This record gives sequence, C-alpha cells and structure tokens, in this order.
Amino acid sequence: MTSERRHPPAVRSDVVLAVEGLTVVVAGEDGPRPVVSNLSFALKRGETLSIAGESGSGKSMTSLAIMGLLPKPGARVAGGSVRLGESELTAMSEGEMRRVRGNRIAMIFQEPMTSLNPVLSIGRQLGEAIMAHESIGRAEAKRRALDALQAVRIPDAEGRLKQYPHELSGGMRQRVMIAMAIALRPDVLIADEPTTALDGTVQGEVLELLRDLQKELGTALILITHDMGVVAEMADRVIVMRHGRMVEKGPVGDIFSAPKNAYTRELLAAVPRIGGGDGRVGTRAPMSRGRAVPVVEVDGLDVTFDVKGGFLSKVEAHVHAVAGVSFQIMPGETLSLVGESGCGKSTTAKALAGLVPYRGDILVGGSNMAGHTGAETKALRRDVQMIFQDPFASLDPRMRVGDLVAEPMVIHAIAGREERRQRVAGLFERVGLSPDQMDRYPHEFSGGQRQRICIARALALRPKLIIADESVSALDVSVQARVLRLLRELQSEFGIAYLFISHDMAVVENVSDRVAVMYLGQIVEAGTRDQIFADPRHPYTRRLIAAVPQPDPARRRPAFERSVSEIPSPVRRVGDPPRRVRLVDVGAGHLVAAPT
Amino acid sequence: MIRRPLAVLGIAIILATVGGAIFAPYLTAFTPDDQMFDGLTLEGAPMPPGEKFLLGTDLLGRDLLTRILYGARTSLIIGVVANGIALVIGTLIGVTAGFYRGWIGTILMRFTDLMMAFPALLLAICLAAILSPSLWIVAMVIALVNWVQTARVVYTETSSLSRREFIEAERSMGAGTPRILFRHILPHLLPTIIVWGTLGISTTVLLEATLSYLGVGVQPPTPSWGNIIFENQTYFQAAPWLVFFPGAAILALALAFNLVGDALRDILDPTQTGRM
Amino acid sequence: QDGGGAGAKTAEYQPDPSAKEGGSIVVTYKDDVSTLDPAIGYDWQNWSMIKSLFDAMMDYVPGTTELRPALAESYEISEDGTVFTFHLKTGVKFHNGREMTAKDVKYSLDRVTDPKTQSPGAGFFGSIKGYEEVAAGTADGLSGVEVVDPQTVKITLSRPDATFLHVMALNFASVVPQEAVEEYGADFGHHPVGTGAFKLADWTIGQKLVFEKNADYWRDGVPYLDQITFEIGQEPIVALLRLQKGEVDIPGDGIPPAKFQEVMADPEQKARVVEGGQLQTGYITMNVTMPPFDKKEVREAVNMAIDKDRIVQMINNRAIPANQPLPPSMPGYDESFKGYPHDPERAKAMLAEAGFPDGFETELYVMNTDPNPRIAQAIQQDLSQIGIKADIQSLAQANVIAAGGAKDQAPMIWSGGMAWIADFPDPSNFYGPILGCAGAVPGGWNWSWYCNEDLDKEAAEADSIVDPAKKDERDAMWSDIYGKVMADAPWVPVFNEQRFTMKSPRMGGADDLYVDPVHIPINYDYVYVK
Amino acid sequence: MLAYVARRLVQSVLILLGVSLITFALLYVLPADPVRQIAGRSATPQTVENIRRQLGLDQPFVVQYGRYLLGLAQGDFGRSYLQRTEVSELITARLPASLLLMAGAIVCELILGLTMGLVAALKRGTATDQALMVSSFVGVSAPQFVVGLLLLYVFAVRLSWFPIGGYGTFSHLVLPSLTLGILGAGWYSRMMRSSMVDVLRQDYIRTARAKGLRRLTIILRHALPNAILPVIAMIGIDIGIFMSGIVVVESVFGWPGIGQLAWQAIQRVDIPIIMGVTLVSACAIVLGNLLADLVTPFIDPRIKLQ
Ligand SMILES: Nc1ncnc2c1ncn2[C@@H]1O[C@H](COP(=O)(O)OP(=O)(O)OP(=O)(O)O)[C@@H](O)[C@H]1O
Ligand SMILES: Nc1ncnc2c1ncn2[C@@H]1O[C@H](COP(=O)(O)OP(=O)(O)OP(=O)(O)O)[C@@H](O)[C@H]1O
Ligand SMILES: [Mg+2]
Ligand SMILES: [Mg+2]
Repeated sequence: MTSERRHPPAVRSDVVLAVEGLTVVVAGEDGPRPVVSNLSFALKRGETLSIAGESGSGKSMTSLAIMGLLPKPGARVAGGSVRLGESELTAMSEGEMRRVRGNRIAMIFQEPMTSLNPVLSIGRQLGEAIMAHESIGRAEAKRRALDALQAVRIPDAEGRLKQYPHELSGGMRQRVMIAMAIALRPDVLIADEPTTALDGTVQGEVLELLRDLQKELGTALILITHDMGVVAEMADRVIVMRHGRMVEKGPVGDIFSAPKNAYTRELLAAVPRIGGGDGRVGTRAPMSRGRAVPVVEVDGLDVTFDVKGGFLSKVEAHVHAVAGVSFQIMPGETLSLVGESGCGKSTTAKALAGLVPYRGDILVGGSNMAGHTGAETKALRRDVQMIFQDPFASLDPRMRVGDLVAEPMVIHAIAGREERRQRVAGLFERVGLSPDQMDRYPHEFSGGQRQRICIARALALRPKLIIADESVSALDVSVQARVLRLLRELQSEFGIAYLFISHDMAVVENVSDRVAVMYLGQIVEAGTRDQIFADPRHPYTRRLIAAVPQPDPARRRPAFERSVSEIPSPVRRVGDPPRRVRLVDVGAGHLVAAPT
Repeated sequence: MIRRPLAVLGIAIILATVGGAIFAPYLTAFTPDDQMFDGLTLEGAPMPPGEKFLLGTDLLGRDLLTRILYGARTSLIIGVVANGIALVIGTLIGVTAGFYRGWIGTILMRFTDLMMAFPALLLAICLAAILSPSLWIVAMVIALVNWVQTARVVYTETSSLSRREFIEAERSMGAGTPRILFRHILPHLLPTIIVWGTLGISTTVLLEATLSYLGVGVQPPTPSWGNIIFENQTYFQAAPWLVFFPGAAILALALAFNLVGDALRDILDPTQTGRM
Repeated sequence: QDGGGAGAKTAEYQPDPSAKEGGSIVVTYKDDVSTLDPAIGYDWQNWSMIKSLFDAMMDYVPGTTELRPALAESYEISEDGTVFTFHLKTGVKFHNGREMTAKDVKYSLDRVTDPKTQSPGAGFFGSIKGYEEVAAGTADGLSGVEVVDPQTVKITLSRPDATFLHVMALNFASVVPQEAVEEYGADFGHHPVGTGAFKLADWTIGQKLVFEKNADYWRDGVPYLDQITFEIGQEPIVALLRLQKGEVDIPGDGIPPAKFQEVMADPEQKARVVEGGQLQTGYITMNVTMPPFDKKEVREAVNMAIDKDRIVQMINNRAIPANQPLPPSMPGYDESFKGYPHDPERAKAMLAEAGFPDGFETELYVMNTDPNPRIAQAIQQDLSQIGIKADIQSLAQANVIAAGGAKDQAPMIWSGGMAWIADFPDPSNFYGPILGCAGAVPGGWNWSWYCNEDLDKEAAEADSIVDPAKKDERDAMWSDIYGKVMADAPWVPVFNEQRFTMKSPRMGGADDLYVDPVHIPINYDYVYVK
Repeated sequence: MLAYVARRLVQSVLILLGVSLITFALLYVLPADPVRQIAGRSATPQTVENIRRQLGLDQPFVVQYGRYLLGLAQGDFGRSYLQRTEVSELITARLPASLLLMAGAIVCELILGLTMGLVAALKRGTATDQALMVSSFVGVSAPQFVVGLLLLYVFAVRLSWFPIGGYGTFSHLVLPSLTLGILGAGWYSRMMRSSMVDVLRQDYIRTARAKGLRRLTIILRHALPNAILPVIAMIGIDIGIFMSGIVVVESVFGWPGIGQLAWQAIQRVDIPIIMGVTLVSACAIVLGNLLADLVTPFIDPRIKLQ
C-alpha cells in the first residue's frame, strides 16, 4: 500500500485497543437491561483474540459497541471506555467515528449473504470504502480495490469487480467482505462469526485466509465465534463470555488444557470432535443384511426440478437435485448423509417423506411407496417421520405445543381425545419437557426445547424411521450435545432407525453407524463410520474431513488445501443428464465412486 | 391499541358514526326526506348553517345534518356488506390460487390480473348501469370490483405460507388438504384478512361516494354522503357547506378505518408475533 | 296557387341599421361537438352551428318562429297540398365554389332518407312520396322529388302535410354538394361544405372550432362577424367567469344555476341577460297501460298532486309552470286553458274514489344528471302527500329511454334532460311520436303509451290543412286536440324552461337574436360586435 | 430479455382480449338500445331496424364480438354511434390531455410521496414522522371529488391563484394534478417509509456504516435504490387507479380528457367509445406494469426477467 499512514504506530505500548469496564444496555420491557457488563480486555498488535460463548452472550454487542454501530434506538453504551491508540472511541462524535470506521477498525459480519448491498457492484462497494477515507480518484480506487481482491485470493479478481453479490457464492462474498475490511490496513479487524454461515470446506479456506492476512499486515484480530474448533485453530488469547460477562480469559493453550471455569469446561466438553467427544456412539456390528427387512430401501432415486424460461416459459433445464441415489437403512441403525450445501441431502429426505415427486423406488418396510392408494400410502407414511432443521419454522406458531404433538395422532385418527392427551404428556416427559408446558406456544420455548417438541411430535406415531435434516445444526454446542444424547437414548429404547443429515463431519462421526457422502446429487462414497473416517477414499470425502477444525490448539491443521474451482452446478440443460458415478466395493461394503 | 392515539381517534370516529347512524332519529328533529318549505329561500337557494338548520339545508330544502346522519347508514352498510362480500370472494380466490398452484391457480390468478387491468370505476359504472342501482346492488357492484386486492394479498400470503416448513411438516405427517387449509393456513391468514377488511372498508366507502357522486350510486332520496355532494355540487361556490360537510364526513370515516386498519396491521402482523 | 311567394315578401327581415361588420367572437361549450353533417347533427351544440354552415329551402325570420324562403326564391303548393314546387335562387354557391342547383336539392333529400346515412332526421321526410321504398332499401332515391330544371324542384307528397315547409327548414333538409360528401365519406361531418353564412376554418377535436365568414354568402349584408371561435370543454362556471373577465362573448351552456342569483342581483350583468321562451316542456308521463295508471282518476289525481310552483322555485325560477303539453311560445298554445289545479286534498279524494284510499307504490324513472334527480325527489315528495310511494330509478339517459320504450317497465318517467324540445315551431311537433299511437310501440317515444285513435284522426285532419291562410283554424284544432289529451291526463306538464342567454357587453343586435327560438343559443348570422 | 418482453406482450394481448370480451358482454346485456339513440325521436321502426342491421347489432353476440375483434386487429376501434367520428380520432384528440394530467399527477405523487416517505423513515418515531404519516393517511382517505372541489374553492374561487377549470396553460394543470396525485402521494409515502425503514435495518447498511461512509451517501446510494423497488412495482398499479381517478377529476375540473369522453359515452351507451376507452385504459395499465417490471432489473441486478 502506498498511502502514508496517518497514525504513527503506537510506540509506547503494543496495545492497539483497550476496552475497560464496557457495559452495554438495551431498552427492555422494564427498564434498561445490560447485555454486556463490565467487560475489559486489551488487544495487542498482531494478536488474535477470540471471544467465545453461547448464543446471546453478548459477543456481537461488544463488537458493535466498539464500532459505534449499536442498533439505534434501543442499545447504548452505559459505561466503560474503548480506547483506540490514544483516542477514546465512546466519546467521539458520529463524524469523528466515521473517520475511524473502516479506516482504523474494520469489521466483517456474520452473514455474507446479506452484508453486501445487492444492487451495487462489488467494485463499487470496494472502491467507495477506500474513497471514503482517502482522497483518490476513481481509477486509483479501482486499482486499490483490485489489489484488495487479489489479496484475498479471489480467482479472476478483475472480472469480479463488475459482478454483483448474488453472482458470487457465500465463500466468495465473505472474501469480498474481508477484502473490503483490509483494504485500508486497519489497526484492528473484528470478525463476528465470519464462517458460521459457510460450509465446512469454505470455512477452512476463509479462516486460513484471515490467518495469512493477519500475518502479512500485522493487524490485530478480534475473532468472535461459538465454535471452539475455530478458537483452537486461530486464537492467541481467548475470552469466554456468558450472559454478557466474561467468565474466563487466558492464552488459548491454557483455556483448552486447563479450563478454570465450570462453564468453560462444559463448553469444551460439548464440542463434538472426530474420534472423541462425550456423546460418541460406540461402533456397532453391522446388521446382517440377510435376516432383517430394511426399514427403508431407496433404489435409484431421482429428483429433478424444472427451470423454465424463454418465450413460452417451457422447461429449459433441470436441476438434478438427486440423481440416482440408492441406500438401505436397517432397523435401529443410523445412516448419515453428508455433503456440502446444495448437494441434495434435503431433497432426498423430502422424497422419503413424500414431499416431492420422485422417480425410482422407495420401499418402506418392504412395500413400495408408489403404486398404493391414498389411504395405504398414508398408513405407510406413519412409519417415516421427519424432524426439520429449524425447529421453530416447523412448528405452527399459532398452535399450542400440546396440540402440535398430538397432531399426527389426530391426522391418523389414533386414540381418543383423553388418551391422546395422556400420550402427549408421556411424550413430553420422555423428551425432557414438563407436561404442564403443553398449553404454551412455540415461541415461549428455547431453541433446544423446540427441537425436543419436534422430536416428541415425530415420536407420536412410533415410527420406524426418523429423518433428522440438519436437526442440530442451528443449536448451540451444549444444547446440541443434549439433543444428540436424547436421540441416541430414544434409538436404543424404541429401536428407531435414523437418517441423519448434516454437513458437520464431527457430529456425523459421533452419531453414525454408516455414512453416505453426497456430491452433486449423487453418493460418491458410502460405508461404515470407521471405513469413512479412518479410510476416506474419495477426494471429496477427504476434503470434508480435513476441513473440520480441531478443538485442540496443539493440533492445528497444516495449511488447508484450497479448492481450485467452485462446486459445479446441478442445473443442466434438458437432454443433458449428469453422468452417473459407478460405485465400487473396496472391501467390507465400503463403496467408492470409481474414478472417472 | 390503547397506546396508539391515532387508532383511538379512529375508533372514536367509527363509534361516533355508528352511533350517529343508529340514533339518527333521536339526534335530529327532521326526517331526511322532508323538503321543508322554509328550507329554501324564495329564489330557491339553500339555507346556510344557522339556528334551526344546524348545517344548513340542501337544494331541496332538506336539513343537511339529518341527511348526513342518515347517510352514515348508507356508508356503513355499504362499507360492511360490500366489503364483506369482496373479502369473501377475494379470500376464496386468493387461498385457492395460492394453495393449488398449477392450472387452477394459474387460471385464477390470470383472471385476477385481468380484473386488475380494468379501470375499476368504469367497470363499476357499467355494472351499475346494467343492474340499475339500489343500495344492495351498489354494494354488489363494489364487491365485484373490489375483491382483487384482497385476492392478491391472500394469494401471496397463502403461497408463501404453503411453502413454510411447518406446512411441510404437516404434509410429511400425512395431513390432508382440508386439514392444512382450515387448521393451519386460514388461522394464519386471519390477521391479514382482518387488516384488509378494515382498510377495505375505507376504499369501499370512498367508492360508494364516488359512484353516488357520479349519479350512479345509491338512489335518491336515500341519502348517501356521495349523492349529497352530487346533488348539491352545482351550488358549491354559493353554498360550500353543502359539499364540505358531507365531504368531511367521508374523509373522517375513511381516515378512521385506515387508522384502525393500520394499527391492526402492526398488532396482528404475523411477522411481528411469534419470533420475538 | 302562389301562397308562399307572397308570404316570403312580407316576411323580409330588416337587418339592424346600426350593425357593424367585422370582429370575431368566442362561444364556449362544455361538451364536444359531435358532427357538423346536417343529415346527422341533432345536438344542442351543433344544431345552430349547422344552421350557419348550411341552408335549406326554407328558414325562419330571425328571432321569430315565422317561416321564410331561404334557398328557394319562391314556392308553390298545389291545391290539395301534396305538391310543393320550389324555385331556387340563382347564383348561390357552395363553400367549394360550385353553384348550387336543383340536382343538389334532390341529392340532399335522397341522402338524408337513405338508410345508409343513418340520419336521426330521416323520419321527418316520411310524407314524401317514395319514402317507404327508400327506407326499406328497395329504392335508391325518393320518387317524389323531381328535378324539373336546374332551378326548380318539385316535391310530391303521399299525403297532405301542413308541416312540410317546416320540415324543409330543418337542418336535415340542408343542401349539400354531392362531390364533397363523396370526397369525405363518413367524415363529411368534420369537413362540412354548405352554402351557409359561415364556413368551417379549423377544428381541433375536443378543443375548438373556428368558423369564418363566407364572403360569397348569397344573402346580402350578412353575416357581420368575421369569425366565431367555439371553445369546447369549458365548464359553464368557468365560461361565466371568463365572460365576466371579457374573454368570452357567449357561454353556450347558459348561466350555471349556482351563479344565477349572483348574476341577476347585479344590474349591470342582469342587463346583459336576455330572457326568452323555449319550445320546451318538462313533463311526467304515466304509463296508461300499467295499473293503476290505467285509471284516469289516478292520473288526474297525480296531476293535481304536483306542486309545480315549488319545483320551479327549486330550479331558481328558471322556468314557468306548465299546464298543457305545448309551450307558451308555440302556435296553438291555449291561453285560456286552466289545467289541473294544485290540490292535494282533492287528489287524495280522487285516489280514494279510484279505489286507492291508501295510495299505492310505483316507480319514477329519471335521468341521472343534475337537476333531474332533484326534481324527481320533489315530485316524489308531492306524490307522497297523497299517499303514492314512488321509488326513484335514476339511470343513465339511454336506460331511461329504453325503459320508456318498453310497455310494462316504467310507470312514470320524468322527462327532464331528454325532454321534448320542438324540432320546429309547429304544434303538431308535440303530438306524433310522443302522444300519438305511432309512438306507443315498443321502442317508441310515447312513454305514456297513450293511444287515442280519434285524436290521431283529428291530428291527421289538422295536418292536411296546408293552406297558410287557414293557419289559425289549424292552430285552433291543435289546441283542441291538446285539450282533449289533457282531459285524459296521460302527462303531468310541469314546467316550460326559460332561456337565459348572457352576452358580453360588446355584442350587438336585437335581443330576439339572443333567444332565437330556432337558433340556440343565438343566431350567429345576424349578431354583430359593437 | 427480448423473449421476456415478447412473452409479456402476448400475455398482455390475452389480458386485453379478456377485458374486451367482458366489457363487450356487459355492454351487450345493457338494457339500453344504442340504435334508438342514433335513430332519434322521429325515427320510424323501419329506420330503427335499418340502422340496427347496418351496425350489425341484430347479429348474435359472437358475431358482433368477432367483428369487433376483426376491426381491432386492423387498428379499427369503430365509429362512435352518436358522434359519428372514428373512436381512434376521438381518443387521440383527448388522450394528450389525460396523459398530461397523469404526468402531472405522477410528478406530484413522486415528489410529495417519496420525500415525505423518506423524511418520515429517517425521522422514524419523531413528531415529524407522525405528522407526515397522518397527512399521508388523510391523502389516502380523501375522496378525489372532495379534494378537487376543496382545492377549487380555496385556491381558485377564494384566492384566485389558479383558474377555476379548463385546460391549456401550466396553471390549469396544477390543481387537477394535485387532486389526482394526492391519493397516490399518500400511498407512496407510506410505502416509501416502510420500505425505507426496512432497508435501513438491513445488514448491508450496517456494512456501509462500518466502512465509514457518509450518512448522505448511505441514504442515497445504498438505501434509496433498494427502498424504491417496491415503489416502482406500485407505479403499474397506480396507472389503474389513475384511470379511475380521471373520470372524477376531469369532471370536477372540466378537463377535456378521455375520462370525460368515457363518462359521456356511458351516459349514452355509445358502445364503440366505451370499448375504446376501456381498452386504452387497460392497455395503459398493462403497459405500466410491464414498464415497471422492465425497469426493476436496471435497479436490482438480482431480478432476471423470465
Ligand atoms: N437490537 C436489540 N435490541 C434489544 N436487545 C438486543 C438487540 N440485539 C441483541 N439484543 C440482545 O442482546 C443480547 C446479546 O446479543 P448478541 O447479539 O450480542 O449475542 P451473541 O453473543 O452475538 O449471540 P449469537 O451467537 O447468537 O450471535 C441478547 O440477549 C439479545 O437478545
Ligand atoms: N423446489 C426447488 N426448485 C428448484 N430447485 C430446487 C428446489 N429445491 C431444491 N432445489 C435445488 O436442488 C439442489 C439440492 O437442494 P437440497 O436442498 O436438497 O440441498 P441440501 O444438500 O439439503 O443443501 P443444504 O445443506 O443447503 O440444506 C440445490 O441446487 C437446490 O438449489
Ligand atoms: Mg452474534
Ligand atoms: Mg438442506
């Protein structure tokens, strides 16, 4: 960078940002409520400070308070100081603050999808960030924007300048956000959950990029995350927050090896890790295929969606969401379906649940779902129930939770009114809720409780198979661990089989008997959990596993290999179906796509 | 609702209008159709507001206040009946089209588009001419041109609702269409329907007034705020009260329903409840 | 017999000696001028415009209802009143420069009666021999119209028709040049070519028309004005304001009711308002075929129930109460006729006699433009005084006309807005289609469905008195006929509208010209700018 | 893009066909006889029949409608029964006045509505916001004929700032456009406000602030283009409202536009004119919607026309 620095580097001390006694309050029903209380920390040049903690612990509020971007009206800084070098940020006017933002402190937000203005080109958004602080011309700004994009290693940076956010993938957008943040070489970079919304492999790339840039520029980094894996991977020092207060602080190694606070320990214990984790199921003997009838058998499942266009809005292309997927699930078994976003996991689940039209065969308990009357299909449907990713969205917000759990029994006309109520009460108890919560509405429950309600509802018909589509992804780690434990208990109790859908390899490693890896609508590798994790054969599987950050600062990953290109699209012209991969058995039922 | 002064004002106006309409016979010493001899000057000009005729008289020598009070009945009846019919038509069409995408939905929505392309007033005038207006016919005519907005809103909402995950969950449990429609979709539409119902009343009141203003609305001598203006507007320079009192009444009532509807929208908006 | 020739001499009009030539005036109208084709134009606005653009065989002495020859130098009527021979003036030129001849007269009459022309006035020529064939499309021209020589036209009627000279003064009888009609086809109405005192100089549809003096006009000395500009789309109230500002000379739609009192209260302005009669009657029809109006007593009771004075007061005294079908300025009006008095008590008694002591329910149809619904409500109130509950059906003009033409639909109709304004100043004009049996057919204009064959005969008899000398006798016969009509009471004549024409201070010419019974609102050919 | 426009145009034609069919059918069952209006009072039944035959009004509905469509296909709107003039000529003569009025109204709406909405959104929660929103409610609730008469009374009769009516100069245009525009201004300001409030809450606005951009830049460059999108979609619908509004406003102000033409024609069942005006209005509405849809992709690159 050519421009001269207006602020000489802090000479006296290495501390670039000092937060002391920061208290943030929000206006609540009954007076102001603190969401960050008395938080203090100091950030040194070139250091990475991680702020960890569960959802709602005040991590984002802290970062927004530093930036002077607290949501107005409602939240305000009630006390404490934030010093950047010599200047006190909390005392600055909006105009002064404006000159600091983006220039000396930059921020990357959690949601790359919505943090960029959809109607302005990338080049424009980058350029104006630079022009806001340095009086340079458009051409120069464009050149600098290009530099910044190249610095974040975006392929074809020149071409990207003219593109709009929606034309980029999530990972790309997050890179643009980073480029925007580092373009002016700020002293401090705050990254608020920069990778939470990203797929595992992309997350790895972005984290590595941040690390590299920090090394290069010497920027101090505040990394906010709830993922202890990320903390272990990135941080020099860690602050653990809970309910707006700091509960523990220390160098990363100490925190992981010798956590002092009970909450920190709990947090660490709940983190799923490959090959460990307290919720891990033991390896079970594969069921013999000969004896039992599979709960579900899927053979050559094909789901396509139409893309219409042209003058008569005729079908121009198909989205081959699922292209020839076959698998079996035996009673009491957990099959995990893993893969990156858009690979067709949910679509497979929906086909099983009868929510999308499909081709191929789905056999439930040995009888084909197709070729039955409505009533018969309805009866078969009882055996397959589904739990969705977002427990809140899948509960009708206008119904009482008791009625919601009773709903499947009403639909299938099982039991009378009274008996239904009793059964619902039983189910509530079974999933760890109290029956007197039956008359409340979904919004009165926490995320974990809602997921329990969904599980109770799925159990109501005593199904043989429960499809859990990303059912724990939205939950905090500790809650996630509890829900997973519940699922496992239910499995051993009722002998339910699960189709467990997730993109989180660590979770999958913990819960599965068998694993199927999906890529572009097809299964590219399948086998027992140990086969897949101990001996991944397909390159894609390997990438997935490598992308999981290790929650152990001592075992930081070596440089993560970057993907060469974006994931190809499942949208194909009419008459140009995707090539089907052929699975070959490499031993003991471990199936791998034959190299093409 | 109580904490919104504007909504309270709206409710007050509505209550006052309803009260005025119901108790009209007790509130005034005259009857609305009585063309009083002393209600006109010798040259046939209307009387200005004064002691006997509080708001003056109209061109036929009738007491304006009385006519406005009785006219409130017309406006309210039209507002409720016409809007009620429109709401039912709009909801039925919107729900059906939103829920059954595919050809039924397409046909219904194309028809709605077609109705949107009609200049509503021209259509209403033509219909009124064919059906030869009376209070109920005018209500019908207004309903026939006014269901379109409701249908569109309900359509959008239904089609987004039927894509919501809890509806999918319901389907995955094997719930049938009637159950999904009546138990899960309709309750969610209710706030929308209530809000549009309230806002629709004001549109309806205005449309009735406009039709009557053009002389194709409610038949004389039944007073309606629109036809009071229609009958008297030639005189509006010499006797502006004949236009402005009924005009103010229309404005106030429409405004009141808009204010209440808007407040209801804030209170009942499905995006506001729940996810708090 | 040479009655017409003599009449023409006595009727020679003496123009105003102080008239000045030159100048231009501005006239305003609210509604569009639809067409200036004399065979078609039948509106309030275009009627007098056409009169200034075209001429017919006959016209009227300015400001009066007195016939005089126009394009005809003289005419003869045969003894039996069925052959009319017109001798044309020589040297009359169309606006396109060609001289008018007898062939043009025949062409014009053939054209107006030709069904393809769709002339609303074709029926007026029904007494000409050969009309039926032409109307039925079996003949190409009227056999009764013969070109004797270039200056003479002989018209033979199939029956004697005392109104025929009036018919030949109608706009519909205007002489048009064939070549111009053929050149413009259906658009002739926008490119009128006639022999009139003015010619059309410019027409911007929906905005304005400009008439310009015909320098070659065959009548010497007139017109005085160089130019008339008609501005269209002007609200009456705006027109009046502009008149007060001196921007307009004649507001064609008259003085708006709301401003009437203000104008009349100001002596300066009042002095510029000319009041005159109109050949118009506003009436209520009662369908004599629909009970209870099939009872004469009921109809008489209704006649006595209506308070005409109050209705007149309600429309700002811009009319005079009527008691018979004919308006006062129409020949044949019976001054001595008293009509039905306003007497609700007796009316009630008569209703009771007729078997309706508690009255009955009925419907009153009315056109939906102001002030008609108001008048209907006044009528409604009067009826309610004697126990008749009339529901008002206020509809678009076309719907009311349709209802009136159906035998069992409209028990009562208030004629306002569609009311009978005479086409020509002859008493017969108020009978045929609206009171005679011929009109009492589906789709007809006799909305009271009153059909009295004896009266029809008397009417035919009166109309066969062609001799101008016997005009008084004929008028008396008509008075008698209308008296008998009123005895049967199929109508309630309510009022005769008065005309109030306001002019700018610079307008000159006798007052008669501003309330000319034929040229509405004014006779453009004779007025001038001071 | 071209394919999209072509398809939309075909759709529009279908909609217009539907509109024409419905209107034609309505007029066909109208209990008034246009022929009697043409034939006049002196007409014999024979003449009436002749005219009916010549106009083809004795034919069954399908034939009449078919003929009308055939004419339309050749750009022939027919001839007015009573004015005896080509309907196209009448409409062309009056359309400019109506378009001028609409243009004036749109300007009023946008200037008034958008600024009011913008200011209210920026001052959300303050007294200014309240006052602006109340006035926009009044705008939405005020019947146009009352507004028109009120404006006439105050500004033309009492204050004589503007002419009482008529057509021609700019000062003639002010009051009618204002009357026609007030309703829309109310709608627009409310839409603009809520959409602006919504946009201001978006993450990308926060990003823009985090970049240290000026407030004005954020509002004009980042917020406005996003906030204006729903407003643009409204413009198509707005034209429909205008088409109804002009009937009233033109009659109040004596404006020589197609609203008056339509009103007179309806009074006298001049079917070709009613058909013509309805179709022209429907056309304007359909085209307005199309235009709004065509403009959006230029503002919002996410929207692909298909
Ligand atoms: N605009 C706001 N108004 C009022 N309260 C708020 C607002 N935004 C957040 N809060 C509250 O502030 C508290 C802290 O929120 P914050 O967003 O800082 O949590 P977080 O630790 O970032 O959580 P997450 O991991 O879910 O992002 C929460 O209790 C939240 O409900
Ligand atoms: N209704 C639909 N219409 C068209 N395309 C669809 C539809 N539903 C899904 N798709 C496409 O099908 C593909 C597979 O989607 P699916 O939801 O099954 O992915 P996923 O593996 O569940 O991803 P995620 O992890 O993001 O949930 C995606 O490309 C998606 O865009
Ligand atoms: Mg956060
Ligand atoms: Mg998914």
